[in-house]
Parts: sequence; structure tokens; C-alpha cells
Amino acid sequence: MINNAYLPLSLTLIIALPLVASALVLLIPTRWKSIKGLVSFTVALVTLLISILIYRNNFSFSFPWIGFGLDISLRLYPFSAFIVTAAQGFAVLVSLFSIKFMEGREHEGQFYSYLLITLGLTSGAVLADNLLLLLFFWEGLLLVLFGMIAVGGKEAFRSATKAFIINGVTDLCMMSGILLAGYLAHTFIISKMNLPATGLGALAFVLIMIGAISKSGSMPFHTWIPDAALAAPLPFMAFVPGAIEKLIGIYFLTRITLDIFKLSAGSTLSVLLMWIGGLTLLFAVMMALIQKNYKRLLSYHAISQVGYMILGVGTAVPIGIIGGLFHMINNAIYKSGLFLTAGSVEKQTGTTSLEELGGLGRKMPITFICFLITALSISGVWPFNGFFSKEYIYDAAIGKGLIFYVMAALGSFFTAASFLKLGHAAFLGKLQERNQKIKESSVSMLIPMIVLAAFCIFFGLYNSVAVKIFEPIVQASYTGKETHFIFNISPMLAAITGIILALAVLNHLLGVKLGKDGLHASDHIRNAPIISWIYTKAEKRWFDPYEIAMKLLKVFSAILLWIDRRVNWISDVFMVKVSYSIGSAIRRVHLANYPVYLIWGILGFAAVTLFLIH
Amino acid sequence: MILNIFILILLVIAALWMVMTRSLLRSAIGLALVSLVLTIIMFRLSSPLAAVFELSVCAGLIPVLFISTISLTYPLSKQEMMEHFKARLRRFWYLPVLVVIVGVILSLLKIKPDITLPLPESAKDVRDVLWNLRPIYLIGQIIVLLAGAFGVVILFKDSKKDEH
Amino acid sequence: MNIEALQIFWPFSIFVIMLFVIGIYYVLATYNLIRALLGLEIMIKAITLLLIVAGYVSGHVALAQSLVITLIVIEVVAITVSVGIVLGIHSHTNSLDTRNLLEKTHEG
Amino acid sequence: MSLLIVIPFFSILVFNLPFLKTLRKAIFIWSIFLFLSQIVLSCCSISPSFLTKFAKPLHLFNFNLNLDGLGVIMLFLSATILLFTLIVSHSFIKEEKRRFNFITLLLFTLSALNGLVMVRDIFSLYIFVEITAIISYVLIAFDKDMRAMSAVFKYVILSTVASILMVSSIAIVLLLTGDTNFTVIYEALHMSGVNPLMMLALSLFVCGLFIKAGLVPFHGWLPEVYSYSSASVSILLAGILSKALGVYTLIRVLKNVFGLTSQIGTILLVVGTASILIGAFGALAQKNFKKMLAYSSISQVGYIIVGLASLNPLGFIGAVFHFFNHSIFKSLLFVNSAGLEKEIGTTDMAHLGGLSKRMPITATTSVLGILSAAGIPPLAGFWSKLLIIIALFVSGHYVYGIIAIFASVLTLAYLLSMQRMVFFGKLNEKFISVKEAGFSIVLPAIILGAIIVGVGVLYPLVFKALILLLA
Repeated sequence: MINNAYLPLSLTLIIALPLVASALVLLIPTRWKSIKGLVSFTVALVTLLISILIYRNNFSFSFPWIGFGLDISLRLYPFSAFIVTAAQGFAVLVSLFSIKFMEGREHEGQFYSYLLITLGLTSGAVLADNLLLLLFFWEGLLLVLFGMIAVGGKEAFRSATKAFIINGVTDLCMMSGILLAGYLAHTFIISKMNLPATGLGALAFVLIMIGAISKSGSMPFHTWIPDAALAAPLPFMAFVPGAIEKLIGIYFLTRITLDIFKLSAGSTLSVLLMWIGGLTLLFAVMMALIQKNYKRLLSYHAISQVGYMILGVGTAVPIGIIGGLFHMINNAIYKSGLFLTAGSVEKQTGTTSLEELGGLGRKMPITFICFLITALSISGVWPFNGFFSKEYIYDAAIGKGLIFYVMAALGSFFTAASFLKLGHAAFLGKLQERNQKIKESSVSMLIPMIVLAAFCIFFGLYNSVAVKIFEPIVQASYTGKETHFIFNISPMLAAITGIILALAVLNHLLGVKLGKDGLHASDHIRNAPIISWIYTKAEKRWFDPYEIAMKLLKVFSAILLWIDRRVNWISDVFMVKVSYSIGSAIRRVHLANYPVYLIWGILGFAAVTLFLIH
Repeated sequence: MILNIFILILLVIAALWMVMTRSLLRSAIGLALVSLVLTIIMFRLSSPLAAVFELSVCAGLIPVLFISTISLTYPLSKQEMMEHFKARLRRFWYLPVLVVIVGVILSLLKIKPDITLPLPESAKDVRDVLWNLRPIYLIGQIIVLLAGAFGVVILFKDSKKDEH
Repeated sequence: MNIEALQIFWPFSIFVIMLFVIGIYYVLATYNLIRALLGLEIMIKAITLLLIVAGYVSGHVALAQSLVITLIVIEVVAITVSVGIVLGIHSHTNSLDTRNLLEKTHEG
Repeated sequence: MSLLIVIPFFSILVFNLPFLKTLRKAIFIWSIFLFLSQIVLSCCSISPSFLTKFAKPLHLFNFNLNLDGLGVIMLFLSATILLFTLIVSHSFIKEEKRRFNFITLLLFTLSALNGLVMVRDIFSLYIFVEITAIISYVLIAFDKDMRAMSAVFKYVILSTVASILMVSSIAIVLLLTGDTNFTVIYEALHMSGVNPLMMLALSLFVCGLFIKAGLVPFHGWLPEVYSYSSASVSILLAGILSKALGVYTLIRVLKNVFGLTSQIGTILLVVGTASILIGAFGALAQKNFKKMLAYSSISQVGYIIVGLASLNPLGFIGAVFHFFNHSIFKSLLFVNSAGLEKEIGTTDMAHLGGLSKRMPITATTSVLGILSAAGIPPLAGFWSKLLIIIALFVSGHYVYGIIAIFASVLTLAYLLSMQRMVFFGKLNEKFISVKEAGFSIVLPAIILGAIIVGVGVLYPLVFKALILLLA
């Protein structure tokens, strides 16, 4: 416990220390490159310690800054404290991992600097008790995102611009939403805001929601993530889309559904959120299934898992929200774990293309075990953490409509299928010629993975701990209704989950049989029609309904891909083209002589005069 | 009043002649003519000092300035001038019609401005206004004269340098 | 005197507007740099007349005269500088055609 | 206060005396001293007590001058930007005689701008506007480049028409009120109530100022003049001259003479929004650094006007603040373009690329300018745009507010693409030996960049000072 007098100072330190340190990292001369990683690790660790020390305090303070309701006001309470601590934890692990991983890469210093800025801004955004202040940090994150992706190199610049445009537009929506909300509530202090989610309030909610879910990477604002996955450095993927953006996006989504607006269960907005969540998780996972690159596959999962969280939070019932939050932290843990295993593989083999991998399990056993644990978690296997959070979400979803449950369950099926494929293709099977000489990664890269895997197991075994963490958050908003939440896993749902997982394994075995090896285990889904032509005579009876379903599925994913690209096209090409053609029209008009300009002026004058005199 | 209208019509005719004439030189002289007529109107509106100024500067100095400019540039040949004149006429014959139409329409409108006039001024003398009440106008005139002189020196020097 | 003076205001302003129309038309329609300046001059004449009339009608003749004198001085300087610019253009193109001012070679 | 006009003017006289030719070399030092002392003076004037204490003994002539907060800001801006123009021009104009002429013109500009800022008489306002305009003609034509000459001729025509509109407005005002003094006119107009003739006068004057400010649809002259005048002159033009001629006078006249009514507010709103959009779209398609900046200038002036049009104090403060910011970041960007012009000889973006490796300081400061122009926190431009947009929302102009936000994204788009084309990307073989621009260009860039960051970070202080000055 820390003395109360130090609280303002420590809150400020949490935000300011990483920001200052990031400048420091940039200033360290290139000769002492190796120090940079160490500095960032230390700073993250120090802030983590500070937040652990002040974790149990409930406290807010503000001092005037600009007026117009824009003051620096920070608020520490269990929810924000938890998110900040988690973010710092990830920063510690990722910077430890990066020390080895980033060694010798270009822009190493910039990477650490961005990492620290991201940490500082995230802490600021989470602790902020003022929407405008939050917006300030939020926009800062956007800029850092741009810089961080752009570090990757030439190709990365394109992806960075894409990410910047998409997030810039959605942030704009959020900015308008925040202004609208502030106008409606006559204040920007979050803890004092309490708006009904109807009429203009609903508009504000939707606008802010767009910003929040886009930050967390939900459809249809996700297109930059797979692109960034190939271009950006892997620790970045583990840190930003893997952990930080989920934390902050879902955090803010929860805040607006619980605190700022009172979203009632079953309302249109709640159903809208659930649909977004359901569709995101289903479509993204289907895209993931057919990927042939470790990083890209993971990045589609990073999108898909958000769907579960949005679905959970969108139900607006306590069990769903707790499930969503629990899933958020679980996902952050195992998804960054998975990205780190990808990093470890990339560091050792120099590639993440699944076609060049295989059989690594024997060469890199610890990485393989970590992968196994995190993959089992993400697939929702008992007793790992993913199982529990998913069960909560199922429970909430089935109460709101069977369709949501079916989507979630299907998503679960494909998740399991794609990880079976990934694990099989990367770690089992035949070892490639070029990978004969690889070794296990170094200790500093293994520790973060082990820690994350351990957390997976910990949160699985002691899942009540997590519920206790999130209980007070939800409690505050549901006072008077239920004071204690004791959730039991419904045995029936658990059984169905078991069946689904078993089906996934069966499917995989089938796929391996059809596709000859792990890599092509999903080919029977992808190229189903051709295979079916070969096997028609032999197994007609068995495969017909399956085939039709798969064919539909393929068309469906093709359409999805098409839509995906079109959305992309609108943001990348169409908008740019339209503005450029307007621009060049204007330019052509301006290549005139003075009489033309004079006539414009006279017409303008006539208009002004007519307006004024009448 | 009728005399005033007559002089004003004269003014417009002078302006039209200046616009329609084919020679640039005559156009510049036309400007002097316009100023001259304007001077008469000023006298009639009991503004003698301004009228004298107008007469000396606008009817004297500015046409001289234009004429010297015209002489510095290359004159057109006779044939060119005729072609030029025909092309010009095609663009300019609308003007008198337009002017007459505008004049007729405006005089038919018979607008009576409904205004209350301000109190008459205290100072009756121009010199009093300029020297005692509004010295800033004088300072402004001095600055603008010097700036103009300076600018012209710069511009002419440059253009001369360019010719060599 | 005031009522009577007020009555002459509208006829005078008709002619001011007519002069203005002539000047604007001249500036717009001519292809000669010097003629464009002459057009401006006509417009300046028009407003000189307007100032004098306004001073006469409102009974502030002395003030109006001082304004007109200042206006004339400024006008002379402005026209002189513009003539300098016209000469500069002439030294480049050897013609007084306004169509030379068009941006023929634009980038891109 | 009359000394602010008289001293620069008098020093011109002294330096031009034929028997003091040896003194001419000192004009550079002297003018730097003058600019600096004006900067210091205006900084001190932030505290109102200083203003009254200091102004009294300086009241030598009966010029009917007055200085308020807006005027102090203008004094500061004009001195700052003139100072930087002077420094930048030092590396462009090498010949002794021409340099002397140029500095003399700058001193004239200082004198005229100071007069413009302080007069409280509508005809004196016209006089100083005209003086400034005449000096700017000479400045633009200073390099006797053909394109600059033709641009300036277009400017002369439009600007003279603008002056004519202004004088006819003055004539009508004279008819209605019998005086040209601000307060007298203001009272007389408010006594008489709405009158079509007064509305005509208002429209004439405002349209004249729209032409001078280069607002859509009165802006035809602006892009060519900005882009074809020589490097140091375009800093001066974009930074202060056209703003002082058009925007400052507009604020002054609407505030002190005609009054900001809801009718004129609507006109400003429409004109401002049109400028924002047309400027932004126009800039998008430009291939030349300076031309793009010129269009961007139109768009940014639109923001100032829109802020004014919101008709509430917040918008007014935002408009003045944006005026300040725009002067700073636009002159910064033009200083950078001067650097490019100096080192590479072209500002055509198609030929440039990858210069950030060769000219790191120029590249960095231009990023600052761009981000400030696009309104990215925490730089100065963000706060003023935020104020303007909030003011629009407070006044209930939601559509215009949203357009303003949208145009802000466009600003970022075209400026970033410019930055990419010029400074990032692959370095052209030709420019392998290019060096960072000289000290006289880098120094102003650094100082201006520091001002942008400083004002942005110390926003609360600046905002308080603004309230103090403008309240």
C-alpha cells in the first residue's frame, strides 16, 4: 500500500515516465543500441511495479488545464487499474522478448520508442476521466500506430497509411460522437455522464462505438490488420493488435455501455452490437482457416476473437459482460503468446510461410509446448482459460437468441480446426531440408512465452479469480439488482462444446487424410469441389451434403473476400480518385486570365449584395 | 439641374469615346477629357480645391504618364491596327447599348433614398481638415508617394537591365 | 438645402453606375494591358464623382475634398507602379497583349 | 504609438539621403533591431497596464490611433514574419544594391502594416491598405520574372477593383453619417437602423476585403501570386501581407464599424466554407509545392472566416488564434520551400523525393508545420481548429462544423502526400550531393517550428493571454 499523498504523483508517473523514456531511447546514440531494449524493459517494469503498488486504491484527481471542461482529470478504480496493469505487464514481456528479436534490425531504437509511447498513451487513455483528454491520448495512439507499422520498411508504409486512414476515419466518428455526447450531457467528465441511449444519444453511442470497436479491430474496420501482420515487426503485432488494442478498445466499449450510456439488454443497440460481434467472429475465422502464413493466420484470429468480446459485452447482461471482459484478458494473453511463438519461429527459421515450415516441434520443444497451451486455450479446451470465458459468452448469447449461439459455436469449430492445421503444419510433420540446423530460441525470448502460457493455465484453473476481478466493475452498474454473481458452467453447453471440439478434430483428421499433410488440412474446405470430383464415385453418399455446404462456404468466403477487397477499394482507391478528380477540375479552372477571376468576383459581389439588401 | 445632367451626359460620352476609339493614344487623351469634364462637375458641386487637384493631376499627369508609356512600347503598323480595330469593334459595340439600357432602367426606377442626413460638419476648410483634424491622411500621402517613387525606381531599373 | 441636395443624389448616382459599367466592361473586354489600366482609371473617376456627390449632399464638402485629394494621390502612385509592371511585361514579351498572361505551361 | 509608423519611415528617409551612402551597410542591422524591438514591445504589451503606461508618452501626433489586443497580436506577427523574411532573403539576394532596395521595401511594409493595425478611421484604413498593396506589387515584381509579372498584373487589377469597391462604400458611409471615424460611424449606423444603402455599403466593403483576402469566389489571383513570387516574398505574402490586408481588416471593420449581424454571419459562413473546401480540393491536385501551399492558404483563411462567422466569443478567439497559427505555420512551410528552391532550384514535386536524408532539419520542421496545419494535437493548429469547430457546434452550425472536420482530414491528406513526395521515398540520383539549406534558412525554420510546438504545449497560457487581450 502506498501513502495517499503519493497517488497523484504516481498516476502522473505512470503516464509520463514511458513518454519521457521514449524520447530518451531515441536520444541514445546508435552505438549503444543494446541498451535501448533494456531501458524500455526497465521502464515498463517500473511502471508495472507502481501500478501494482497502487492497485487497490480508488481515487480520482484533476487539475485545471484549458477550461471548457477540458481538465486533466484522472481516475483510478479497479477497472482502469486492472487494464493499466495488464498493459504494463504485456509491455514488460514484449520488450523482454524484443531485446533478442529486434537485435540487429533496422529502426530498433524507433521501435522501442514507439512501444514506450504506446504504453504511456494507453495508460493515459485508460486513466483519463475526461472524454476530451481520452480523445487526446487516443489520437496520439493513432499516430504511433502509423509510425510503428511504418518502421517495417517500404512495403510497410503502404499498410501504415491504410491503417492510418481507416483508423483516422473511425476516430473522426468517435470525435464527433464524443462532442455530441458532451453536448448532450453538458460535461465531459466520464464519471458524471449518464445518458439514455435513445435519439441523439443513440447516434452518439453508435459514433463512439465505431471508434471503440475499430480500435479493437472488429469488422468492417479490420482490413489493415492482416496487411500489417506481414509488414510490421512481430513484437508489434503481439503488443498492439494482439494485446493493447483489445484492452483499450473493449475497455472503452464497456465504459460506454455500462457507464456513459445505460445500454439495456435486448435494446436495438445491444442487438446491433451482438450482430457485429457474431459476424466478425464467424467471418474472420473463416478467412483465417485458409491462410498459409503463420502471421496472417494469427492476425485473422486477432480479428475473430474480438467478435466474442463484442458479442459478450453487447448482450448487456452481467454474465455476458464479465465473459467478454474475461475473454478480453484471456485473448490478450494467448494471442500475444501466439504471436511471440510466431516471432520465435521467424527468428530461428527466417520465415513464417507455412509451406517452408514443419516438424519444428522436435527442434524447438519449448516453443512448441507454449504454442500448444495457447492454441488449446484459444480453441476453448477445458481446463484452459479460453474455455471458461467462452462458456460465459455462450451462456449469455443463448439467452439472447439461438442464432448468436450458433455463430459463436461455429466460430469455435473453425478456430479449433485452423489451429489444428497450424500446429500440424508448423510443428509436426516432416522437417524441411532448410530447417535442419535450427535451435531453440534464446532464454530471453522463451521467458515471455512461458509466462504467458502459465497465465493461460492459471486463469483456467483459478477462473473464479478472474470473475472476482471483474465483479466490482459490473456491480457498480447493476446495483440493487444482484450483488453477487456466481456463475456455473452449464453442463449442457460444456457438452456441446466438447462435441464441437471433437468434430473439429475429426474434421482435421479428415483434412489431413485428404490433403496428405498438415499444411493442406484445410484444403478440403478450400478446394472442395475438385476433390469431390475425384472422390465422387467412391464416397458419394457421405460427401454430397458436406460438399454442398462446403461449396456454399467457399462461395461465401469468396464473396467475403470480394467484399473485403471492395471495402478496401473504397477506402484506398475510390475516395482518393474522387478527391483527385475534383481537385484537378479546380486546378484546370484556375488556369484562366484575370477577366475570368474578375467575373467570379463580380458574381460573388452580386450574390452578397442581393442577400444583404433583401 | 438640367445643366448638371447635360454635363454628366457629356462625361459618359467622353468615357465612351475613350473606350471605343481605335488608337491607344487617343484613348489616353480621352482619359484627360473625362477628367476635364469631371473637374467642371466638381466646381459646380462647390469643391474647388479637389477640382484643381483633379485638373492638374488626373487631366495632366496621368495622361502624360500613359502617353510616355505608349511611346516606350512598339506601335502597331497601320494594317495591323485596322485588323485590330475590327476585332475590337466586334467586342465593343455592345457597350453603348448596354450603357444606355442601364441608364434608362435606372432612371425609370425613380428610387428615392430614404435617409436622414447627418449634421453638417464643423470644419469648413479643406486645409483645416487635412492639417489639424486628419494629419494621418497627409502622412499616408507622403508614405505612398515615397513608396511609389521607390517602387518605380526598382521596377524601371530592372526592366532596363533586362533590355540590355 | 438638404432636401434639395438629396434630390440630386439619385441622378448623379445613375451616371456613376454608368461610368462604372463602362470601366468594368473595358477591363473585361480589352486585350491590351494599358487599356485595362485605363478601364481602372474610369472606375476611379466614377468613385471620385461619387465621393464628391456624397460630400455635397451630406454637407461635408471639406472632408470629401480632402478624401478626394488623398484618393487622387494614391491613384497616381498605384497607376504609376502598374505602368512599371506593364513595361516589365512588355520587355519580356514585346507585346501588350493580355493573353500573354495566361499560364500556358502549367506543371504536371 | 505614432512612432511605430514614423520611425521605420524616417529611417528610410535617412538611409536614402545621398550623402549618407556609407551608412547604407548598416540598414540590415538597423532593420533587424527595429523588428526585434517591435517584437519585444508587443510581447510586453500583453499586460494591459503596460500598454497604457507606455502608449501615453508616445502620443506625439494627433493621428487618432488606437491599439487593442488584436492590434498587439498583429504587431507581433508582422514584426516576426518581416524579420524572418529579411533573414531568408539574405541568402537569396546577393547584390548589395538590390539587397538595400529589398530591405527598404520591408521597412516600408513595417510602417504601413503598423499604420494599418492602429488606425481608427475607415479612410485611413483604406490608405494603409493601398500602401501595403502597392508595396506588395513591387515586392512580387522584384525579381522581374515573367510569370511573377503576369501574376502581379492580375493581382493589380483585382486589388484595384477591390479598393474601388471599398472607396465607394466609404462614399456611401460618408453620405449616411458624415464622418469616417469608426466610433462615429458605428453609433450613427446603430441609431438609424437597417437601411438598404447601408447594406450596400457593407456589401461593397466586405466584398472588397474578400478580394484582398483571397476568399472563394474572389480568390482567382492568389495561387499564381503566391507560387510565382520569389521565395522570401512568398513568406511575407502568405504569412502576413494578404492576411493583414484582407482578414485583419475584415475582423476590424466588422467588429468596430458595421457590427457582426446574423446576416453577415451567414455570408461569412458560406464564403468561408466554400474557401475551405475549394482550397483543400484544389491543393490535392497540385504538383508544385508552393502552389499547393497557396491553395492550402485559401483553405486555412476559410477556417478563420468560419470561426468569425460563428458569432460567439469563442469563435472569435478561435479565429484570431487560427490567424496567428496560420501565419506561423504557413510562413514556416514557405521558409522550407525557400530552402528547397535555394538548394535544388525547383519546387516541382514530381522531380523531388527522398530529401529527408539530405535536408533533415527542413524535413522535420515541415512535418511540424504540416501537422499543425492539419490540426494534429498537441501542436498549435489543433487548438485553434478545435476552438473554431466547438464554436460552430455551440452556435448550432452542425453541418458547417462537420465540413470543417472533413476538410481537416483532406488537409492532412494532401500535406502528407506532399511530404511523402518531397522528403520521403527514394532519393533522386541528381540530389545525392544536396546539402541542408544554409543557416539563414534553417534558423527561421527552427524558430518557427519551436513556436508551433511551444504554443501547442503551453496552450493554457497562450489561451489565457488571448482571452486577456481580446476580452
